[in-house]
Amino acid sequence: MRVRLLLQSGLAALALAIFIQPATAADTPDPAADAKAFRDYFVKKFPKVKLEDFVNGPYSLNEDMRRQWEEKEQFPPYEFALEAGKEMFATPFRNGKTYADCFPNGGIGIRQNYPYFDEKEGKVVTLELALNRCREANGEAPYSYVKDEMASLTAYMAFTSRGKPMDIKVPNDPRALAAYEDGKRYFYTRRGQLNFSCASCHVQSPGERIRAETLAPALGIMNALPIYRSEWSGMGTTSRRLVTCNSQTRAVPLDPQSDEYRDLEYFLSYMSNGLPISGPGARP
Amino acid sequence: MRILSNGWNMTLAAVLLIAGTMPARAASEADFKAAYAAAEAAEKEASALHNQWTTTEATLAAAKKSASAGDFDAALAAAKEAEALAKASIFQATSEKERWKDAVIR
Amino acid sequence: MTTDDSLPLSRRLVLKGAGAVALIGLGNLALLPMPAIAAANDKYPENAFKQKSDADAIKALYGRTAEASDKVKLDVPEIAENGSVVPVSVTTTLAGVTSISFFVSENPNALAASYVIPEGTLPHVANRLKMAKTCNVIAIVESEGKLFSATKEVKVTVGGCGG
Amino acid sequence: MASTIRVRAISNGEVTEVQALIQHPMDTGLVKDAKGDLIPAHFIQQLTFEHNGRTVFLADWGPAVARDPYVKFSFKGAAKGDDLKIAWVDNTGATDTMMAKIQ
Repeated sequence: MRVRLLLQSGLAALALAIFIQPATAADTPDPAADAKAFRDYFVKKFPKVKLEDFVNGPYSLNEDMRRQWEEKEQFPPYEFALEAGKEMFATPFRNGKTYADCFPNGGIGIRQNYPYFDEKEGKVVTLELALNRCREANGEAPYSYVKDEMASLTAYMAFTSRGKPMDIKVPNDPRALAAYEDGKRYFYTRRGQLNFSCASCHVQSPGERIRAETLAPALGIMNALPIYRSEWSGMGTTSRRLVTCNSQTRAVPLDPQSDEYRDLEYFLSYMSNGLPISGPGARP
Repeated sequence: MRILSNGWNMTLAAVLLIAGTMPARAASEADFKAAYAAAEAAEKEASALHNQWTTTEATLAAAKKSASAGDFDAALAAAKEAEALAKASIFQATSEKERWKDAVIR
Repeated sequence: MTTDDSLPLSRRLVLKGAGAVALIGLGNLALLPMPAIAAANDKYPENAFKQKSDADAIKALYGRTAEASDKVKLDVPEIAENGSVVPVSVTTTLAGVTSISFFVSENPNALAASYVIPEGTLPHVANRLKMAKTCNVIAIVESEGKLFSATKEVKVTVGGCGG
Repeated sequence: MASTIRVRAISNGEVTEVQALIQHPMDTGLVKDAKGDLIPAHFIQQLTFEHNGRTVFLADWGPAVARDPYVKFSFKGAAKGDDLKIAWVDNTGATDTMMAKIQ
């Protein structure tokens, strides 16, 4: 009986939705216009926050937490992951090659270009995916996307790009535009029993608190990854952050580096174009 | 501390939590099996839509646990609730198919 | 092992390196009601770390009670970013500081950390502590044989929307 | 194994400011792991800093000190280029020492 009641109320709401003037989603996605609107929204919402400071997430919006953060930054907890990453980056694989051979410019100072759209494959390639592909191409076992080894590598690569503006490209290729749009869809779609989308927290309520934590603005949210979270007392890759965000809204997470997550990272990174890379970061 | 409010969706989810239990007739294993199968089918559909809920999974597991302990009343109730949760997650996926565009920053 | 005879035989314990501590009679020992179990020796204060409440821990560590003093500047966050990493630091203008300790009143064991401040070391310490829940952080400074304290409450709760 | 101690000691001629970060779990013994068993207590108990054989700072720590512990203090009487010896011992008896140069 309860289930039928539910469906009736749902259908009523759906009917109502149709009468609302249908969203004027342009047919072909226009990333540049989206990015401009996205940025203007946050700059208008937080006029006092300097544009490049948005990459510091909650610390750009809360004074008390910023002080705690600045104090920690003197000797940050991600120091060990950074040094481990540097060492791993230099240690050759069994076949003598190193990560430097897989990446442009030897992997130094290139994090800001990831994720990029691979025209040959027709798919978005993120830094974490590229690192594991490099390992497999050189006969090494891939790392888990949510564990420390991957976080150390991406921490080091992010560190070598600190300060460089995020530079994500969406080529005028229908597949790239589709991937971008898929990421946008994921970002704004409500999920989980708590019925939140990424936007519910990071667009609608940045600066507000969920208990002890202050919500980070979506603008520049990718720039600080990977992050050392006091909550995990350990490093967190982009994949680990997306998986935990899902489970917090009681949605069953997808596999790390699945299409939706990579497209989401593609969309969100594009929104932060021009903002400096500040990874690896320390967060509550 | 402002609690995040998000309209009728929240009440929809809350209503589901207070799923009523079955009338007094003792549930048999067959009742449970049927309800469990229905719940699993709904959950499979939610999985196809990439929109499962962790609470559905937990309730399914609880149903199976009660069943193995022989408590079919509890197992049946849990299976019913799991089905309702799975159906709600399916409804969420379908209703959000277009509605997400309303939230996009323009 | 060079001995530090350059140090004036002041009223505090003369500190040696890893060697046995030579407890030289304190000038005004007679004045102190209790023998000065100054924390300024090298032995790990096992017993003090076992005490539950901050009062018992202070007594076990120093053998006497402290009086609040605004000369002890305790710097703690109003709301801890995360209970497992709470930056806490203390500095003081008091002279002749020999020991600084931190207590978290409602942790399973109140004493969190205790520092020996030898001659020539400045009386300020910063560290990161764990806090079980919202409660008082107490900093104790032992200056010229007397104890001074500062107390502040730190709010601690978990983060996230509890998925 | 690289040292677990990271130190930054900077002298301005008169006062040397020392910051140390140590890689250590600092387990309290009260936390359960994923399988539900208690993770045994494993924390640094004593950390000493020595300059020219003289202890300039000594820390007695309990399990309430944060994971990967950090401490900052300053002391007088050292000059650029001097050595600063850092050593810790934990409740299992494990130790690590390191010699740092004062910048």
